[in-house]
Amino acid sequence: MTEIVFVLFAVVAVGGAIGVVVGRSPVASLLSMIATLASVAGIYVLFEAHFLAAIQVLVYAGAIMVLFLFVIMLLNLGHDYRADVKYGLWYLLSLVVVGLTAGALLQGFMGTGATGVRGDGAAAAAAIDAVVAEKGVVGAIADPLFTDYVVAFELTGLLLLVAIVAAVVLAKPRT
Amino acid sequence: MTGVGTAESAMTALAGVLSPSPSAPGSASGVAAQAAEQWEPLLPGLIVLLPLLGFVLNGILALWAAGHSSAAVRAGEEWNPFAGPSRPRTHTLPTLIGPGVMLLAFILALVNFAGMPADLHDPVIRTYWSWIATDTISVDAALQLDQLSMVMMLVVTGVGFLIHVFSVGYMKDDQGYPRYFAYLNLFVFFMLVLVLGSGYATMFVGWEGVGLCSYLLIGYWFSDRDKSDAGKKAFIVNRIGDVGFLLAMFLLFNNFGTLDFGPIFAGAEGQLAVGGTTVTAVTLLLMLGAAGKSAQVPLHVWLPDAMAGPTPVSALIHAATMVTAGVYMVARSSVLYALAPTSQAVVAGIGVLTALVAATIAMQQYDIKKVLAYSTVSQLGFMFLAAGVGAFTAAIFHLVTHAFFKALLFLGAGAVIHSMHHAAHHADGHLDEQDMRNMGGLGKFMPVTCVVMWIATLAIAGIWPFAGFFSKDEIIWYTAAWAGAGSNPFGTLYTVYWAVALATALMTAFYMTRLMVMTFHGANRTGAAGRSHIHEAPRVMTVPLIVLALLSVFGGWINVPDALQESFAGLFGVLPMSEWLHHWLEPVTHAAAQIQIAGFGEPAHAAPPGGGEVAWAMISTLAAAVTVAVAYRVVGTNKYVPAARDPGPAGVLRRAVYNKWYFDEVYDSLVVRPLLAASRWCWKVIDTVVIDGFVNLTGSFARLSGWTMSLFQTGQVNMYAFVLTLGVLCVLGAAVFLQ
Amino acid sequence: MTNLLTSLLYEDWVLHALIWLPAAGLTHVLVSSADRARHIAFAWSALVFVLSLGLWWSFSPGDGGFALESSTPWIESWGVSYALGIDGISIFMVLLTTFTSAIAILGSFEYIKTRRKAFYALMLLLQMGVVGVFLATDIFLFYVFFELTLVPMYFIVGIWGGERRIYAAVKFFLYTAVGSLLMLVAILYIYFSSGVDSFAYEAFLNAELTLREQIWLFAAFALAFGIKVPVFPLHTWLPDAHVEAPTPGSVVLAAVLLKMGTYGFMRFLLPFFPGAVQHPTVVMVMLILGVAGIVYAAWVAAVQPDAKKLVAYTSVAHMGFVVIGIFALTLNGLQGGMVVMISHGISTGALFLLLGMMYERRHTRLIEDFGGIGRAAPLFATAFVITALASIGLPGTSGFVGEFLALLGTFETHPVTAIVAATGVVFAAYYMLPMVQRVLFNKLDKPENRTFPDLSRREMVILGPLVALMIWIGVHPAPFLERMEPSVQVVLERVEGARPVPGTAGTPARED
Amino acid sequence: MLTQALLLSGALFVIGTLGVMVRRNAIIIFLCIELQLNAVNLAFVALSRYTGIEGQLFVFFVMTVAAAEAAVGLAIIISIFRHHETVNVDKFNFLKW
Repeated sequence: MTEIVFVLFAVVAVGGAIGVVVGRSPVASLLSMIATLASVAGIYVLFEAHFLAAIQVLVYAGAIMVLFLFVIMLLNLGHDYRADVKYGLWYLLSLVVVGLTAGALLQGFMGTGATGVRGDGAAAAAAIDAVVAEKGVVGAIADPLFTDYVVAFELTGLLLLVAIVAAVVLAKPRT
Repeated sequence: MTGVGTAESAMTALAGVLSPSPSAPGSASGVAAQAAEQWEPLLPGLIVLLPLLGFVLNGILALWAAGHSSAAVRAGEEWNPFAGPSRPRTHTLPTLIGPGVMLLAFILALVNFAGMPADLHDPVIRTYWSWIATDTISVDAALQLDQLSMVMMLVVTGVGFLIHVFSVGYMKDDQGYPRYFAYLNLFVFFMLVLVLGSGYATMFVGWEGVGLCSYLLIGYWFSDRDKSDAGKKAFIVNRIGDVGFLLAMFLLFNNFGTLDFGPIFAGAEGQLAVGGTTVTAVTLLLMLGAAGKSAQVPLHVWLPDAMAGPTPVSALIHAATMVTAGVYMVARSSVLYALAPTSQAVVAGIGVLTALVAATIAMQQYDIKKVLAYSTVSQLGFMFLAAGVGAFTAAIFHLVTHAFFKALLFLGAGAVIHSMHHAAHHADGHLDEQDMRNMGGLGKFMPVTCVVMWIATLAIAGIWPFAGFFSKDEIIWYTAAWAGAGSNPFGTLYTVYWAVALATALMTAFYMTRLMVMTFHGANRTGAAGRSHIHEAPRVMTVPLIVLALLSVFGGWINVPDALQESFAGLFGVLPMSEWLHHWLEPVTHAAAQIQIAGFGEPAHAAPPGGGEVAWAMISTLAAAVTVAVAYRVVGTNKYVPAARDPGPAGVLRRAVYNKWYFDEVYDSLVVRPLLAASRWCWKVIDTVVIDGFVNLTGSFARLSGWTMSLFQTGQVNMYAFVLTLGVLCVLGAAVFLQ
Repeated sequence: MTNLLTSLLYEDWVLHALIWLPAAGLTHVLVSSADRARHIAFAWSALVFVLSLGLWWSFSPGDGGFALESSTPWIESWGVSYALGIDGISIFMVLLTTFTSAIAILGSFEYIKTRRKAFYALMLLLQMGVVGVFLATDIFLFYVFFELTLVPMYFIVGIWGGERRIYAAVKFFLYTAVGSLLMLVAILYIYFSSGVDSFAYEAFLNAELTLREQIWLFAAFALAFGIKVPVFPLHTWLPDAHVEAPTPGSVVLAAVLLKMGTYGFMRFLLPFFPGAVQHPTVVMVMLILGVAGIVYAAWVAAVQPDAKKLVAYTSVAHMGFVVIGIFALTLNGLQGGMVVMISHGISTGALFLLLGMMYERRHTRLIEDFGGIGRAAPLFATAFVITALASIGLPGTSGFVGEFLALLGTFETHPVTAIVAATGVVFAAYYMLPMVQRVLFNKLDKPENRTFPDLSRREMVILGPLVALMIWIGVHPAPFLERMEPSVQVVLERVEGARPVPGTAGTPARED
Repeated sequence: MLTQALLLSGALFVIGTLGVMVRRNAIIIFLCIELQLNAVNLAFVALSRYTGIEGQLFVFFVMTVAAAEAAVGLAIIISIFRHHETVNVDKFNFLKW
């Protein structure tokens, strides 16, 4: 059952991704992107990362993509698909490089795959599940976030603050 | 604090000079050491220190005076060296200090001379402080008094004093007066260090020091390009010789572990084989040094140019003292030379060749100082001939007499030039004040100068009973005597030397007479305008001339050969000091004489072809007299014209001689120009192209690679992504496929 | 004097003070106003110099090992410590550094007009670095200071230099960096391969190295120090750096920075790799390079139109004497090399100061733009002539003692080398005298030279001690020679393997 | 399932890369970068099942950074658009040497 769901989500995700790249207009790309994000969120659920799945949908697919959409609309961007995609030799070259990269990744994953991962899969999964059972989905993430990784967390907060200020400053028209 | 340290060491040095610590003279025999202890020289350090003191005081005055004249220069005044004393007070003190310290030094030297016991066998050494001392070498700042250095000290301080006095008059109008005396005093200081130094290293200090003073004094009128060129040339050529001296010192040090005279001469016979490579190399290298300092072929080229200096300087440095330092050094190293017959033959050969070459050139010069310069070179050649044939006493003897009569000749020429200079000031158009073609008939105007110079001329020509007769005759005779010595391997060569020396002696008589005639006799060629300003030199200049003239007459009597004593040459036994110098120098030279006799056998006393010593003495003085007479007639009948109208000598040979056998030209094209070209090539090609080219190439390579990479930086995000991915691909590929 | 110093506990703090006082001065300069920067910098450097002078009395040669040693762990896990010490070799280098730094700062008062705070801060930083180089007895610390000197010099040339200053600064930096990076590799190789767990000097002395290793490591060290010296043919950065550097930069560069190279030869190269140093080919190569430097640099110097470049090339020639003196591996040679180092620092430093004065007055360095200066400025001319004579090694000046001993020492073991090198004596006259003549002598035919001002009082204060030192060392070098002798002897005996270095169990080279 | 998830992550990543390379519209390039980030997030989440909860924490951080990046990036795009009336990246290549 899980495999079938996974394959479904995977197909949607890849299709969405391709849609982003070949989308005729920014809005089309954006919608494809939302599809991808949603299906990746679904896959998160399959990996028992419920909290992240929620965040993915709420923040990513919701907030950030809406922000993109606003910008696209604000700028009233385009219907100029021909000019938007670099065809010709460049496209071919990019395909070659990307294909080679894909091949290398494939080789890497197929060659080592899960067996290349250090650690005991079942034990780690069991440990996570135990923590989730004990503290709840949010608590399982929140606990290390506010203890071991609190400095990084705070720094991230600072980063966001800086980003907000920067965005305001940059986007504000010069008067 | 450093200043304190310097002052401290200066105080130590000063204290050392005033109360020196006596030290055992070398490792020589203890008996003689006792004899030496009996005699306590009087303040030998002060003799050396006095001229240095004069230098310091005059130097301060010179800087003070120069400050004033430079203010005038800055104010835009034209510099005229003979503008006369702008401030007479810059003259008073140097006049007192310069000759004053010399007089004191000379008196001290005389006192020491009087007190020196005749039987002093080992030199008295006074050590002041340890100069260069490491674990293996120890060079002391020490003075050594023995018979040889005593003679030299007397000549240097005595003749030096007279020339200082003469300078007071000669340099009267010069603005650099204090500077002149500062240099002159410094020169005497270094010269005394040279002759009194107790080892080769100490001697070398004086050796290079006098070279420095020579450089400064030749280029004394440094605003004149030619004059400062001449100074530079003198210094560089001298330094070529100095390299020889340095290397000789190194060789000696390697063999003896010391550079002091005492141990080296005492151990030389035991440690060095007769005619061995080491001793031959040492002596030849020393000869290179001597050739540089004493202007021997092929390093003689600087001395004629050195005439650019003030004439008293030429008299003191380039005739009487510094240039004879080479002879002194060879005589000092007599033991080493005696051990190296080959070197001796080379030294004598160089000497005789120099004598001949210089004499030929002197015969065709018009510049009065150039004639005297080449005459000096030639006479130095005689001294080296003497040293080369082992007649070290004769060499020193000729050195002494030459100091008298050549100083006299130069000072006389100085008086002439001084007078001509005034004439030139008033002459119509340019008048070369040193060109003899512009002179003639000066005897009428300058009788004293004329007479004393004739005395010097007769002395140098070797006419009995003047000083030069005895000394030159002794050299020529010794050459013949050693040529005929039983087992001299270079006997034939020595005979040739003897013949050439004899011929050269006659040439000397000729060119000196020519000089006298052209200058003082015949019709005057100065021109009417200038003629009225020719006058006799002031007394401050003529008195030293007269003193030197007396010395030129009687100076030779200190060493009348025994063989001649009872003949005409010794006034049939009247002269009391038969072979006095010979006996006086005996302690210094006898070791060499012993070695030489052991090697060559006794000198053949009747050796000169055709008779004994008396006969040859008569023949040579007669020949010289005849030459003087003939030259007087021949030159007197020549019609000379003033330099401005004279086309110069005609004929290939005459021109070659006039141009000094083209030595300068040959050096210029064989040494100077190639060296400059090589230097320029090194700079422009090796430094700039090869080395820097390589360096810049590496830099360019880095730049090129950077530029190539920067081509990817188009500013286009797509391109960046592409390159980035390419990089990722490389890393990933390497990680995946190359495991 | 000694009692006074002891009562001040002088020996406990002096070495640290010599390094950190310039740093304090640097801070002071940075917080002060630009107008007062030069006085403050001079005051600090003078203070350092006065403090360093006490070493002259407090240091006693002893057995030639380090005196006033102190060591504090710095990076313990690597075995790095802040270890200082002084011996008969470094004492003179330290004194030379403190002395010439103060003189150079005093000499820059009129020369430096822009960014004065930064300049004097960098000068003090440079002083700190150089003193550190000479005092460090920990290889890591030494390397840090060695590299530290690069930075201020780079900026001094690059900011206050002449027209081609950027080229010169970059060339100087890259040349030197190439060498010192290779040396770093060599240092790390010794550290890792020979199992020493410390960067202490003694630990490196004890490192066991095969002959083959020694030769390779020798090459790396020799390249680093050889570039600093500079040894022919690695010298081309020097003329450019000198020509472009401002006067005080040139003075410090010539007087002390070059000495770091030859000091490195004596301090590290010889004791660390005795096997390689005794290898005949290695010695031959170094001697040939030294002699080539003497003759070649003299030739090239002689045809330079730029007076400063000429003097820069003479530095190469002088340092050639040091190189042959060192690699002759005789006591006289090494001591002679030391004296040449001191003498060159003084005389060439003075020459650069004099050229700087000429430049301040006339804004040109071309020899042909001068002539007859002796008429207009007699005091200047006198100082110039004395300095030039000291530079070409006239007896009675410092140059002679050094060259004489170096040549003598070389002649003991390598006569042919010494013979060729001795011709450098002639070539010294060949390059120096024409320059002196064309600047000071000849006709005063250029109107702008007529108003050439003579030495000011400040300039006399600068040149006076230098001239006095030249003559002092020339006349009475014994205090210098006797202080350095035991330490030089230690180096020599280490090379000869006759005696282990005091306080350590020296290990002669293992043969392959 | 890990291998499949990683393959999917790789696929999303290369597709995103291709998008960055061939599109000119700055906003779409941005979207493609977000796509790449998501691909990495996916790998993190998948691996967290095998190595521990930290993988999920990293995803959290990546999302935050992505949000910040989106905010600043979009602001820049707006700013550029204001000056140049375009979001075509070929037109604004002024950040080069």
